[in-house]
Amino acid sequence: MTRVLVNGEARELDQPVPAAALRALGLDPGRAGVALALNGTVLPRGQWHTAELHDGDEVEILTAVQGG
Amino acid sequence: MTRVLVNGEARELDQPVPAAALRALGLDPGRAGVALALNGTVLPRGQWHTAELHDGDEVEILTAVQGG
Amino acid sequence: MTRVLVNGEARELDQPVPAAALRALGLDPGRAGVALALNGTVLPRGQWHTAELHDGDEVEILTAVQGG
Amino acid sequence: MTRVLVNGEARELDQPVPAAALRALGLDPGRAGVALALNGTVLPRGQWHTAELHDGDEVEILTAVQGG
Amino acid sequence: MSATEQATARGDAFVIAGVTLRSRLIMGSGGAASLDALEQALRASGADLATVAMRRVDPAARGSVLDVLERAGCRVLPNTAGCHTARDAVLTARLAREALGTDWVKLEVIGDDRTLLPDPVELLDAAEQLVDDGFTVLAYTNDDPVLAKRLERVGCAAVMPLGSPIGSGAGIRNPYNLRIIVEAAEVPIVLDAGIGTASDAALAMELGCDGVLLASAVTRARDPARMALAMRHAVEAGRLAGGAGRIPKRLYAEASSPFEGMAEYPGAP
Amino acid sequence: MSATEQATARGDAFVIAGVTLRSRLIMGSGGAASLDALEQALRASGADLATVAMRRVDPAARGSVLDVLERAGCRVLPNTAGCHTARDAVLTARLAREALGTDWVKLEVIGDDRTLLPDPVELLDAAEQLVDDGFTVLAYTNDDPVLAKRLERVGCAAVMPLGSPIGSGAGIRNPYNLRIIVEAAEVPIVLDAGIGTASDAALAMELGCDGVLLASAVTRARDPARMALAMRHAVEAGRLAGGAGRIPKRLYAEASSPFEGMAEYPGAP
Amino acid sequence: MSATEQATARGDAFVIAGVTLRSRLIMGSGGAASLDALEQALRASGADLATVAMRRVDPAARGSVLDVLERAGCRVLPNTAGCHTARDAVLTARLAREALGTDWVKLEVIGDDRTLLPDPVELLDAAEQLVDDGFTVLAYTNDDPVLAKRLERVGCAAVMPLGSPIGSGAGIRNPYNLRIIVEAAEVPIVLDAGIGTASDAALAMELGCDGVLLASAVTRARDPARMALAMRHAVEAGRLAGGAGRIPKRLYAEASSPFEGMAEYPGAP
Amino acid sequence: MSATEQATARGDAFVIAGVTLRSRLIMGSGGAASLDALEQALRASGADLATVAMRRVDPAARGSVLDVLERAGCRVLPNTAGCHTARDAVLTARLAREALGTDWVKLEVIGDDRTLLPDPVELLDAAEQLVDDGFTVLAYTNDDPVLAKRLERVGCAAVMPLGSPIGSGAGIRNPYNLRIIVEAAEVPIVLDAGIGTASDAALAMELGCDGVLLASAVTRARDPARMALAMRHAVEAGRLAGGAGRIPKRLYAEASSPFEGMAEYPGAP
Repeated sequence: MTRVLVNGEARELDQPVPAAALRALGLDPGRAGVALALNGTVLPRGQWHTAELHDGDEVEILTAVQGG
Repeated sequence: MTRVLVNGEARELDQPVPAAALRALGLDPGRAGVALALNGTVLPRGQWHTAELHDGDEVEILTAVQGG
Repeated sequence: MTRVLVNGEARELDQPVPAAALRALGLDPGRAGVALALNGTVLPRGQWHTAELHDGDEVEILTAVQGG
Repeated sequence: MTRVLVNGEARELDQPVPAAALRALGLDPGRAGVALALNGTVLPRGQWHTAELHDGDEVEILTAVQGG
Repeated sequence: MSATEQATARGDAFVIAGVTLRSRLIMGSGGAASLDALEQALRASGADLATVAMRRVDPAARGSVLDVLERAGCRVLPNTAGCHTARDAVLTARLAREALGTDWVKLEVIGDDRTLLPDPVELLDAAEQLVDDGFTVLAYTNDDPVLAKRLERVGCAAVMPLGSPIGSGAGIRNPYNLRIIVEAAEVPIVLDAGIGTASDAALAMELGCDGVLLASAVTRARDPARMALAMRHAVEAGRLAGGAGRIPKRLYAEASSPFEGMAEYPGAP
Repeated sequence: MSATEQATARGDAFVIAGVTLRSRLIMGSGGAASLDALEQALRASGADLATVAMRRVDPAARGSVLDVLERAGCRVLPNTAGCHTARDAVLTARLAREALGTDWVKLEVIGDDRTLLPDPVELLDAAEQLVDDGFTVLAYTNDDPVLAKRLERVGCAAVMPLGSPIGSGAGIRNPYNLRIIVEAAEVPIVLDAGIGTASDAALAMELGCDGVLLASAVTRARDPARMALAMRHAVEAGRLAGGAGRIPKRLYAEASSPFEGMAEYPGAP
Repeated sequence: MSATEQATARGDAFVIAGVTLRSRLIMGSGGAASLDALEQALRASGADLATVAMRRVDPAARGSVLDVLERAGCRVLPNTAGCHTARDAVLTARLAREALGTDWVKLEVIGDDRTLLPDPVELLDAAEQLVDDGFTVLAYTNDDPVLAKRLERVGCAAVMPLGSPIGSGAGIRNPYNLRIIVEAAEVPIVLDAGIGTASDAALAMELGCDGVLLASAVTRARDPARMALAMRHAVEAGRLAGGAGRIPKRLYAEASSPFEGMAEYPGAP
Repeated sequence: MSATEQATARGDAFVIAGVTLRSRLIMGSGGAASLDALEQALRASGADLATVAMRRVDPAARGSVLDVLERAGCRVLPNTAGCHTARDAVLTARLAREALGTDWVKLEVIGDDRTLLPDPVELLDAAEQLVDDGFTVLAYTNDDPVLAKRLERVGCAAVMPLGSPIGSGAGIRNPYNLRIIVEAAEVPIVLDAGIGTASDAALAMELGCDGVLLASAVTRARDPARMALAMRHAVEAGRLAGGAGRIPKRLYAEASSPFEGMAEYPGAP
């Protein structure tokens, strides 16, 4: 298990990849309209299944909401 | 000849009736959109051929123009 | 007794003169800074001991107060 | 002779020191209320007789005027 | 369905003396460079009521403002512009009724030639006489709430306070007085005089006026038809906004994006 | 032909970074009570560009603001609302580009939470970084003409000064600064923030702004769709009026009825 | 020599009906929490004229406003506050003359209790009657230039237009009307009613008013004596500034430091 | 005891960087027709601090502004007027310190020659450098509350926002921003630039400014000494009024004469 922060909450991921972080929130990693930052840097969608996560990593998964 | 003021100008009328004042200006007394005051009182169109004018009478013949 | 209205209140005066109306309010008729209207007309001070009041007369006694 | 710019004008100084630049303008180097920059840096009054000027140096001599 | 049609469908009719007007913009016809320019401006404005002045007939005049109004679909509203006394205004109104077959009149009684402000005493006197004589009186007045109420009480069909002097283009100099007039009114209030540009007209409607009457702002603009169209939109905008329940004014901000859900990026300074 | 179509036909297109927008009204999507209310307001507004904020995904959320924008025919304009540093704003913009497939961004870098006014130094820094990174930057800024010009110079596609603080509804507090910004601008100027009612929007356009961006004025009004329609008319009104050559403002009157031809009635006192 | 003395020495006297007043600030005496507070405020104001109202004598009342005015060096100016008809105002003025031995009167004829605005018809009628009866009439009026001129013509010694409703503290809502009134006036114009703070009073004087009359702004302030002193300075400031030939207003800047003689430092980027 | 003495006695001192100034009016010395005119204006103003600019020495110049300041009892406050970069402003400040023996400086860094508005980035940079170098920095700035707070945070001794562009005489274009700046400030706020007349200066003080700095309004008035005296009164008036607890602004009236005790005259219609 990899222990990371996903949107500010501690999560244990079954796989050390970003896609697992999405699934941990109940989201389909293929879902459109979502972006992901790993430790303060944008991680393009193409790397969501390949980038390696480590314990303590901070993952932010954002989408568009009403605003502005 | 009857000498009257029509719209501020001295005119000699061939007939002592309001209709003659209109004709003096080159206007058809049957023309719509025109009203006439005799000595400061409205004279209805029905009296334009019958009312009697006297020397010194003041006739005002008005119509609508751009304004306001 | 003469029954009059003094400043809107019914009063019985012992004498039928304006001075009595002032006394009825506890005021010295010689007091400065006061004016009196009898039935809607100013009554000069010189007549306060001589003018005759009748039942139903309306007396207003005014003075200066803070205002404006 | 040392050729410098004093307040934007070419001057030939008889001595290669800032005090000579003041004198070239007809000013007493002891005069109060004046400051001097040499090549864009403030030169304290204490060095006006000792600092060495070279050809092409730019001297600005400022004082207070009405303003602001 | 256009905005105007929608507004009407909402039961938002503009009624003066029992007559429903489609447009809340009333046009003055003065100041146009030509009858052609006037006609284009009237058409662009969408107005269905327009003022005319009564003047000595000019036998040499070509074209008629009345024909222009008819082609543009506007009822005629004669005014008493230029009159300085109740007597002259009443006589002028009667001549207009005789000439034009309408008992509607925009009553003006001027008290000063430099400001063209109304004389309150003469105005009230004329209004009372004309109402008694059966006229439907739309009274041009200053922005005094007391005079506005007195005009209403003598029976004016509409009270038409100014924003600023006729033709000044200075907009609404005292919106507070307008607000006070509107709050107390039991007849339609039409902002008459002073409009310079579209935002002035929108503001008048937002303040609660039932309509706007303007002339110079359109007829003397560089492009009268374009300004007329601007005014049409502006009156509609102001009417809609005035009834939409605007947000309050605040000194400070009120965020429009949510605070919740902000990301927190590591390593921030 | 609608007024908007007429305006466009006149070559009066609203172009940002090479993209022609049909409407000069840009909507913010924040503050609406529901997505339904938002959709109705967007449709009534006629806008074809609307902002969204970027926030942590909420798995429980139902409905998507993006679907609403699509149904209403609006392109999406992500913002960086809530960011206080250039760094956070740049990262947020990049995430938005990744998520939404657009390189347009409404750049906000806030310097104070009470006023939500921008921090000029961070804003300029972020703008420069984003332009270098290929973004089309529409920069929300205060009404400082110097900062506006510097934002233009670093390559912002549009500069968007405020009228007053976000959500304050206080209108345009300093129209002179706006005028100065507009006179010097070589990119589109969009009034962003502070609009409270229709006349504010009309005024912004009359001052020469190329467009208006607003959210709270519509979404938090009692009747958002009605206010949206009001704003649509107001922006059109202001645009038309601004180009129609308004009459000058005067202290005194300028008669709109002719002096010539006044009747003279005998017996006047 | 104080500023006031200097001003007077310059031939800048404030004269109403032949009486020279030392101060251009006239005080109303209403609204003070106590006669003591009133006295302190009057002293701090420097006023030498103050209004009183006429009311039914209250036998239980302690202290007299007349004594306070005398101690503070103020002449008494009775008003007709509360009167709604010419008849009542004329009677009240006559009672005041009888009671106080002065033929000066501040004429008020109210047309509406919510705004306390004057009724123009009744006001003019009362003014004419009182002038005929030998009174020195200082007429409280609205800001209508036509009514102001008519009041002057019937013989009022001073015309006193409002800035905004009595006690509203809203300042001068229509400075343009005041300017117009002042430009045409041939008797002293005193701004009466609406002043809220010192800058309002200064502005009134800058607009050309000859004096300012106020009450609530001072008597209902948290610190009446301090506000009275503020008003004294403000009236003096406005009077001086109004006569000093102010600079014009510009959209852009006009440097106050010279361009000539700027240093040029080498190596600038 | 003068009003100023009273104010000081109340513990109402005006202190910048530990120095107590007697007057809250700071004068700029630019724009006067002659040194004589300047001296009279400075004396009339009562100021004890006045700015000067630093320029290339002119050997032909007669008289010295420094002598004038000394005779008028004013400390000298050199400015950096005309500088467009932090570098030039810092160098100018250092030259002023060397020439005048003061570490006080009015910091100006201009971003645009037409408006003379400050460049926020360069200004902040210069302020930080000068504070680090031991200067007492009074920073001329725009009316942006965020920039004002940042200037305070880098250690400016006073923050001096403008009312409107230098020399424009346009007064305070955005009083809301000033209010926001004042509410958040922990150093003295001095309104600097834009004052046109006395009521502007009074308003600045009422908004809570600690002082006012002006030049053109006095030096370019037709009668500089008279305007200087006006400004002295105005600053005092505004300061007193700002602390006196003004009455609130209302839409409607609030009677200042009592309702109780009104006479009722018989026979009223």
